[in-house]
Amino acid sequence: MITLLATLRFTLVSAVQNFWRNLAVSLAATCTMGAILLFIGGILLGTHMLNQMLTAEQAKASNIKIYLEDGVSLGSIANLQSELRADPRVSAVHFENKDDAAKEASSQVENFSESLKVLGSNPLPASLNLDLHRLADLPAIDTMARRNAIVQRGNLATDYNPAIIDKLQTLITWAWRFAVGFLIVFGTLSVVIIMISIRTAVLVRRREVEIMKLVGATDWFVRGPFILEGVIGGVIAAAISGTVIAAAYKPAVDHLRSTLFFFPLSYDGSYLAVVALLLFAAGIGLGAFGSYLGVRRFLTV
Amino acid sequence: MITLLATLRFTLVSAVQNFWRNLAVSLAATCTMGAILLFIGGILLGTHMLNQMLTAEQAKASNIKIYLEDGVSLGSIANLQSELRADPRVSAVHFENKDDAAKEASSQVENFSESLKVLGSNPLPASLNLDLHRLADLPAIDTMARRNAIVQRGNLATDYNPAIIDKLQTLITWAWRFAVGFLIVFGTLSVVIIMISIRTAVLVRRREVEIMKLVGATDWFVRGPFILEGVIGGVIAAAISGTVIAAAYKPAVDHLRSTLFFFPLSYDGSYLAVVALLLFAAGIGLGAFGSYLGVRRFLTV
Amino acid sequence: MSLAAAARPALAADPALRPVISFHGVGKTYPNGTEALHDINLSIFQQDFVFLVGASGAGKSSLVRLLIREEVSTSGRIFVDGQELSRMARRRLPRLRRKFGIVFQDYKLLPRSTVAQNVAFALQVTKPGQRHLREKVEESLWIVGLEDKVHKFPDELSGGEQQRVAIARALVHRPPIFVADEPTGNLDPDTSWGIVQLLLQINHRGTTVVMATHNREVVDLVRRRVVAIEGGRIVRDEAQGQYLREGDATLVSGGNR
Amino acid sequence: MSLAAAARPALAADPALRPVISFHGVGKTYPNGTEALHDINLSIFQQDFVFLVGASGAGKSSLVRLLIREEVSTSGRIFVDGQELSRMARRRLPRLRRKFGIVFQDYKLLPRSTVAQNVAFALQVTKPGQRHLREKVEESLWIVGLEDKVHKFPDELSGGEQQRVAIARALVHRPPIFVADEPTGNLDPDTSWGIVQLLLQINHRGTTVVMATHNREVVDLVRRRVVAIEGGRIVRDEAQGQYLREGDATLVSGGNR
Ligand SMILES: Nc1ncnc2c1ncn2[C@@H]1O[C@H](COP(=O)(O)OP(=O)(O)OP(=O)(O)O)[C@@H](O)[C@H]1O
Ligand SMILES: Nc1ncnc2c1ncn2[C@@H]1O[C@H](COP(=O)(O)OP(=O)(O)OP(=O)(O)O)[C@@H](O)[C@H]1O
Ligand SMILES: [Mg+2]
Ligand SMILES: [Mg+2]
Repeated sequence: MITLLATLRFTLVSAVQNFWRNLAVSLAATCTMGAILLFIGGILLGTHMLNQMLTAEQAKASNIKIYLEDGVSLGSIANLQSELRADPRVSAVHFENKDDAAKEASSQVENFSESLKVLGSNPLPASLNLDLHRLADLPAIDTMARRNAIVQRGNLATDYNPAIIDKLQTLITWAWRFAVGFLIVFGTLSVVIIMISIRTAVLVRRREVEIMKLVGATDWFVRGPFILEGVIGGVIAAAISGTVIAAAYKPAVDHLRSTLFFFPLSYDGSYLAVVALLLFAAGIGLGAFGSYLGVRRFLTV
Repeated sequence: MITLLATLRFTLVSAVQNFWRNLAVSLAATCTMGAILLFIGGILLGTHMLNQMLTAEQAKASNIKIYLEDGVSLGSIANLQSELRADPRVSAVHFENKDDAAKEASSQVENFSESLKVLGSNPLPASLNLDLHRLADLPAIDTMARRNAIVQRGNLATDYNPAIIDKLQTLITWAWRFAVGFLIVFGTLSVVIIMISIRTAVLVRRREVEIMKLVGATDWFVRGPFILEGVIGGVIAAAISGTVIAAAYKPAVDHLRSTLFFFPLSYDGSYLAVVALLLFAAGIGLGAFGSYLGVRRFLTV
Repeated sequence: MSLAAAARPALAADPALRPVISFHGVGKTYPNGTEALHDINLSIFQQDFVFLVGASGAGKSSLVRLLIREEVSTSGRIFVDGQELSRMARRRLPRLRRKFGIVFQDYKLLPRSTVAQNVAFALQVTKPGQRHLREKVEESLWIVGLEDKVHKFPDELSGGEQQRVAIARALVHRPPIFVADEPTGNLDPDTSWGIVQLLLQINHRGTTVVMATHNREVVDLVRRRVVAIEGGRIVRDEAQGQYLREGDATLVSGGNR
Repeated sequence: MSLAAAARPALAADPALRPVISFHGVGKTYPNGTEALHDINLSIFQQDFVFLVGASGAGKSSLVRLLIREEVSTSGRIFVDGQELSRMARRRLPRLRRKFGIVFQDYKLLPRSTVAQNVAFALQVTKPGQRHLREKVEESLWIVGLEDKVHKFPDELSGGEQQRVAIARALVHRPPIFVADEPTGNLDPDTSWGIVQLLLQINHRGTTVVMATHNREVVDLVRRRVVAIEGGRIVRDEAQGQYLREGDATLVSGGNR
């Protein structure tokens, strides 16, 4: 028991001392790690923002207009409307009658209202505007709508345009692939860089490790301080990068929102907490694992 | 002369030997540098692609439709047309008569052709469609067009919409700011990381530098091999990252173009050459400067 | 056969008198091809005081390195306290090394630890949980005359002071076997003599002492067992310092090696 | 005043007989507060052969370090070849150091260069563009008896072999002043004596030799000027080895420091 405590005390004291005495190298490793954690955190937050944006864009894009036959009863329209509302894939249903359609058309097309007056009657159909939860459900809803009797026949039954939807979905898939790929490449790279920098730092202490072993120290006695030192570095790195990210997140969101007002961003404090936790876990893990690998090869004496 | 040659030979031999004997540390520094150069190169190419895309989008967006009064003579239209063609800000002018306008409208608006038939006459105006070189010239062209007698009076003289144009321009400005900011942050970070890794590598040789100085070596005699070693590392790093980027560029462009066909990307070999040159310059510069800074502090013996 | 080596084999059956250290036909060839030791046979008993002598490059340090298993022999067998070294598992090495107090020829001090930390470290490693750590460290440093250098770093010490820190570190845990590789090379005659007196004392109290040395005066005056190595072979193993008398002739003739 | 120091001042006006090295009231206090040297006055003339003796920690190495300006004195003035060291510009240090051949107490070999490269390096630094580099290096290594270790690395050598590489490196450019700090600490008596014979030879040919040593035999047998340092002060400066006779008494009484 006393032995264990003494060893623990030795480990802690050595680790802190080594960190201080080797401040240049320690700070080098810590800074590298901090920079990498900063990037990882930044990417995590960035993908989160991207996710927010894409979700909102998807919601915007995933609506479909179902054109109704002229002269169907309001009751059957209400029936269809409530049926659609009950569908779990549909988030909102909005009825647009022929007058609304004409108003919208004249706001978009030059001289349309004049033409209408001349025409005497309104050729535009009434419609049900649906908002869906997921873009991917559009084709199914389209097929379903076409089967209903009160819906217009033929090509123009809905305004669903598979080509545009496909493009949008491709874009979203690609954005995600980019983010994930970037994260993987960068994560691997960061582990390598950290291992290298810690190994270089340990190289300086190679002689010390050998001496300790020759005097009779066990592997864990030698390793302990180094691993703890790595953990200290990792915690500092995580603290620094976490602080920077936390401090920068809100202003970034506010700024982006005010400047690029068409991006639907919001500040997500709970996600920030998750990111901070991840950073600390990554810092501790990387520091400890890197030190472990770094010392290992010199322990063979 | 013999002295100089002997010293140069010594420098070269030492540099290569040091690089080999210290392969672990040398490769660490080289890899770090290579990774950073890879990123810098990637960002350079990425911004270039972005630039291509934005330029194309700008070209697409920077057109204006000038609505003409009904019944003006073809001569005066041709006059205006040639006048606009002579303007250096305008890249193309295309005349659209009333029939073309009706055709376009009916392809966009449901039941429009029916309405037209009922109406008997075509209420849509003829127009001149202009493509401009730069988005920023739109307001000026708009103002100019409104002064011409054959152009329709009032709000509808052109289809120029300042709000949308502003949004697009904000987006472009922001995309550029992001790219440049990323480049600056990453560039600074990379210099720091390289300095740190080289300094750590030199730390291992601190004793050697001191011994050399005590035996009577001049600062440059000691520095020479280290700087050359840094340059060797830089060249290798540049070669690796350059090769990777060159190999990845064409497939990336092809792939992006085939998948995201609405992005107007093209393979730009001359820009790739510029990037490769920049990478080599950066590798040599970073390697030499980093080594210089790294050795400097140990030379005070 | 020398006196020392010849006197004991009959008693080897008695476990108390089994050699603490024994080499049986040991050879060592370094990876670069240098054959440092050939067919070394040597038995060292408890409370022995053995001088290892021989020219520069004879193989003294190599023998010491084999003993603490810093290097592994390429042939033959080495026993320490009845354990065969070449078959020992790596994880049991610490326990082996804790039996020794070792003064390395190049000292092997931790460069970034103070004198006190260097000594305390060895004590902590060999006797974890030891009480009165500080007192024991200070006593050990006082014995080698470095009580006023406790908080200095190795590179703030003179060559001889560093050597004495190495000696203090090897003594601090009162090891059963004390092995010193040229421990007086950077010490003036008076200080050297003090160290040797100290070793004689601990030997008297039961510690086995093996000391590689070039110090002719010491070998001559102490008059203990002398093992002479030449070109990696044991050429003499004698209980007393005949080495000196032969050497004298060479010294006066002053040959260039 | 000793014989050596007293004999010359009258001739100091003659530039040929101006001291090569002179210390005037030199003191050295290290940054950590240790006062290593006090009021050192010393003149060394061309072709002098001077032993620096003194207990461990007396200040011998500190004096050598001041001489090659590895350290700067904190008081007094030091002249080498008429140049004052403390006022010397940093960029002129290489030229100063090339005048010396130096054997450091801890050898200071380049760990990642072979024996031959270590020696060749010193020659290239001190005499750039030297011809027959390889021959000169090999000759120098042959003199110290290391012709068969040319392509080994320092950590593949025994302690004494490393020390001899350091000696070879210091000799290879035939320096006008040879300074050695305990150059025989890890050498057996025969090899030591060979080295001393070598130094006597080069001294005879005109080289000034300064040698810090604990080797009583050598000091006694060579019978040259002995400068004794104690606690950072010069306590004796004599032309012949009276040191030994006094020392003998101490050796026999064998005090613990
Ligand atoms: N690590 C090594 N690798 C290769 N050869 C070595 C190594 N260590 C020593 N040698 C060689 O082995 C031989 C014996 O060396 P050792 O160090 O045992 O000599 P020593 O008796 O201790 O000499 P010294 O008195 O000079 O210290 C020498 O020729 C030396 O060059
Ligand atoms: N770099 C240093 N920093 C601080 N103090 C030092 C330094 N080097 C030596 N000293 C101290 O200065 C004093 C003289 O040391 P020096 O190395 O000159 O002794 P020395 O005569 O060479 O001894 P030895 O025979 O043991 O080598 C000693 O007390 C030593 O502790
Ligand atoms: Mg040895
Ligand atoms: Mg000294």
